[in-house]
Amino acid sequence: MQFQFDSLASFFAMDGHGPYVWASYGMVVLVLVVLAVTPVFRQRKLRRELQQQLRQEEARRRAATTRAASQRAAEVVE
Amino acid sequence: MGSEAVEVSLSKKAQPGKARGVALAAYARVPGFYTLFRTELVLAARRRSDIVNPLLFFVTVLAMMPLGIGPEPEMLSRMAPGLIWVMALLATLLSQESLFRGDYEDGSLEQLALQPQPLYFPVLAKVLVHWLVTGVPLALLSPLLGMMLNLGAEGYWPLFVSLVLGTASLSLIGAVGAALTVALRRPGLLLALIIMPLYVPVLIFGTGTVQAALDGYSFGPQLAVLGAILAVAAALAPLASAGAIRISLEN
Amino acid sequence: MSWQWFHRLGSPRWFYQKSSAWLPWLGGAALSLLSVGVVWGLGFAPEDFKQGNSYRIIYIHVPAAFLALAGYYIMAISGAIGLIWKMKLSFVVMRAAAPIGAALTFIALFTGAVWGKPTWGTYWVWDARITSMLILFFLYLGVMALSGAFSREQSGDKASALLALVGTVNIPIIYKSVDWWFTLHQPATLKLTEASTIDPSMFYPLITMIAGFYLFYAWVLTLHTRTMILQREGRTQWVRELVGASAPAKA
Amino acid sequence: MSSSAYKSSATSPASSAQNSPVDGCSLRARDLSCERDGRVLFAGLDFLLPAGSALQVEGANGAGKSTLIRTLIGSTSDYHGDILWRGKAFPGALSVMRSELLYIGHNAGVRRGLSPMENLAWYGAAAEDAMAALDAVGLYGFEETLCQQLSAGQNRRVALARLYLPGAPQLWILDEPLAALDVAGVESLESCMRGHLQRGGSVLLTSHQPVNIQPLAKVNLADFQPQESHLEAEYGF
Repeated sequence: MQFQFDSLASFFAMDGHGPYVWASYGMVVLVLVVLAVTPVFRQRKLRRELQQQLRQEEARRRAATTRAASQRAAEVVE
Repeated sequence: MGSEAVEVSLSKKAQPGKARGVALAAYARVPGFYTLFRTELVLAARRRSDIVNPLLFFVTVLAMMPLGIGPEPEMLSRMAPGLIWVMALLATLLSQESLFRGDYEDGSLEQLALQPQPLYFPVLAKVLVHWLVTGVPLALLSPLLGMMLNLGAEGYWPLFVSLVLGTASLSLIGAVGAALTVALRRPGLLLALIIMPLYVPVLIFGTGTVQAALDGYSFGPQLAVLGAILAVAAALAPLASAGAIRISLEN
Repeated sequence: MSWQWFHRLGSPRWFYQKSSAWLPWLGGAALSLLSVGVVWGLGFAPEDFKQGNSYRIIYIHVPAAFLALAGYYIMAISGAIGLIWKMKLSFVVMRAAAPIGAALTFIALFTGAVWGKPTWGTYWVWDARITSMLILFFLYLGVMALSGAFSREQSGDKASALLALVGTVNIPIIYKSVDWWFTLHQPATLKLTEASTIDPSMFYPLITMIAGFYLFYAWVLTLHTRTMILQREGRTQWVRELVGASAPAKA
Repeated sequence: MSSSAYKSSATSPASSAQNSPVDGCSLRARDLSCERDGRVLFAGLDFLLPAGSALQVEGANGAGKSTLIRTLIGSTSDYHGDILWRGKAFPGALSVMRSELLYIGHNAGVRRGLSPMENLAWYGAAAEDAMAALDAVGLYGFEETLCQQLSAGQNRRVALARLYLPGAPQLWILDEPLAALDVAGVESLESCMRGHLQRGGSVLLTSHQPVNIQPLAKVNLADFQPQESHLEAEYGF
C-alpha cells in the first residue's frame, strides 16, 4: 500500500476530479460536525434554562417562607 | 384476535332494527358493514360539492397543461398518461383530507371507536365510498381527457382500468394519512407531504400500464401488480388507519 | 420479574445515566475509524480505471446510503417498540433518529449528484438508486413534519411511529417499483457502484468507512437522545437534581 | 404502579362505598391517577359505581373531568391504578365494558348530514322507537330535518334521545348532559335517568349544575390533587 499521488498538489487536483471529490467530502464533514455539535449546544442551553427555573422557584419559596415568618412575628407582637 | 372475530360475528347477527325487545346486552348499537356503507353513501350524496370539486379540479388542471407545455400533439400524447395519472393522484389526495374530519368533529368517530367491533370495517366502508365518488368518476372521465391530450387509441382501455384499480389503492393509502392528521387543524400540505411518497408505486405502475399499451406491449403484468398493490393495501391500510384513528382520538 | 430489565431499558433516566459512560468510547472509535477510512480512501486506495479519482466519493456515498436506509428501520423499529410496549425511551430514540437519518440521506443525495457530474456529465440523473434515495428523504421529512405537527407530544410520538411503520412496509415496494421503472425508461448503462466487481484494495477502506459511519450514527443518536431526554423530563426530580448538582452556584 | 403514598388522600364520600358488597358493583376505580402532557391531574382516586346508582364527577375547569371520562371509556391508556368493570380489570375488561356502555361526550356524535331519525337508526334504533325517543326529547316534527339545520340545543337533544331508546345499555357515561337544555328538558332527562337507575342501570355524569336523581354519589376531583410524593412516585425509578 502506498500513497497514490506524486505530490500534494496532484492529491488536491485528483486529475481534475478534485472539485467534485473535495466538495463531497467537505459537505460530509460539515453535516457530520453539525450532527455531532447541535446536541451539545442544545443540552448546554437546556441546562442553563432549567437552572434558571430552579433558581426562580427557590427564590419564590424563600420569599414565601420569610413572608410567613414575618407575619407570625407580627402576630406575636400584637 | 380470536375474541375480536367472535365479536364481529356477534355484531353481524345483531342487525339494527331486529334487536327490539331483546335483553339489555343485545341492544344492537353496532352498525353492520352494510349500514355503515349506506350511511356514508347517503352522506356523500348530500354533499355533492365533495364529489364534483375533485372532478372539476382534475379537468381544469389538465386543461391548463397544454397551455403550459405547448399544444404540439406529439408531445401531449407522449405526456398524456403521466399527466392524467398525476392529476388523478392529486385530485384523490385533495379530497381525502375531509375523509374523517366531519366524523371526528361531531364525535361520531369516537362513537365508532367505542364499539367492541374493530374499526377495520368502518374505515373500509368509508374508503369504499370515497373511491366510488372520486376514483370511479375520475376513471370514467379519463377517456375524455385522453382525447383532449391526444392519447393514442390503444391507451384508453388500459388508462381506464388502471385508474379504477389504482385510485382504489390511492384512497386506501391516503386514508392512513387522513386518519393520522385528522386531529390537526390545518393538515392540507402535511397530508400531501406524508402521503405522496407512499403513492409512488401506484403512480409508476399506473402510468406503466398505459405506456406499455402505447408501446404495443401487453399490459397484463402491470395491471397484475396494480391488483397486488390493491390487495395488500386493502388488507393493511384500514388496519393502519384504525390505529391512526385511535391515536388521533387520544389527542 | 424477568421483564424488569426490559422496562428499565425503557427508562429515560437509566439510559441517560448509563450512556454517559458509553459516549467517549463510541465517539472516539467512530472518529478514529472515520479518519483512518478517509485517509485510506482518499490517498492510498488505487485509482479506478474507468471513473478515475471521482470514484473516491464512494467512500462516503455508500456508507451514507447504507445508514440512511438502516436508520429508517432503526427509527421505525423503535417507534414500533414504543407503540407496543409503551416505552418512553423508544419514542425519544425514534424522534432523535429522524433528523439524523434525514441528514445522512441528504449526504447520500448530495454526494450522488456531485459524483454524477464527472460520470454522466450532469448533476441529476433519475437513476433508480438516487430516485429511491430521494423518496426516502421525503419519507423522513414526512415523519419529522408529522411528529412536530402535534401540540401534544405523545400524540406526535405515536402518529409518527405509525407513519414510520407504514413507510417500512412501503420501502421495499417503492425500491422495487423504482427499479422497474428505471429499467423501463433507460436500460442500465453505467452504474455508480457495482459492489461485485470492486477490488479488495478498494473494498477494505470502504468497509472501514461503513463501520465508522455505523459507530458515528450510534454516537450521534445517543447524543441526540440524551438531549431530548433532558428536554422532555425537565419536570422530573432526577433531572432537577442532575442540573442542580452540576450547577455552579452563580446566584 | 400503585404506591402506598396515594392511600392517605382517599377521603371522599365515594370511597366510603368501598365497604359495600362488591356483588352488584359495575364500575370501580381504585387508586387511579391520570396525567396529561406530563402533568398529573389527579391521583389516588377511588370510587365505586354500583348498579342502580349514579355518580357525579365534579371539579373546576381543567381539573381532569374530561380526561377521567376518556380514561374510563378507554380512549386513553395513560393512567396508573386500576379500573374494574364487574370485578375484572382494564384493559382486559374494556371490550366487555364497551359492549354495555352508552357514552355521550362533549361532541355529541350526531352527524350533521343526517336527519335525527337517520342518526338514531345509525345507532341501531327501530323506526317507531326512534320516533318515540325524539318525541320524548321534544323534537316532534323535526324527525326528517337534517341536523345541520337544527340549533345546537336541538342537536344535543338528538344525542340525548339515545337515552330514551328501549333496551339501553347498562352503563351510561355522560359528559355535561344538562348543558344547553331548558328547564323542561332537564326535568325530562332527570326522570329518564331515574328510570334507568330503577331498572338497575348506572350513570356516571359530569355537571356544573345540581342533578336531581337518587341515589347520587359525588366525587370532587379537587380532593385528589397530586402531592409532591405523587410526582416522585410517578417519575422516580
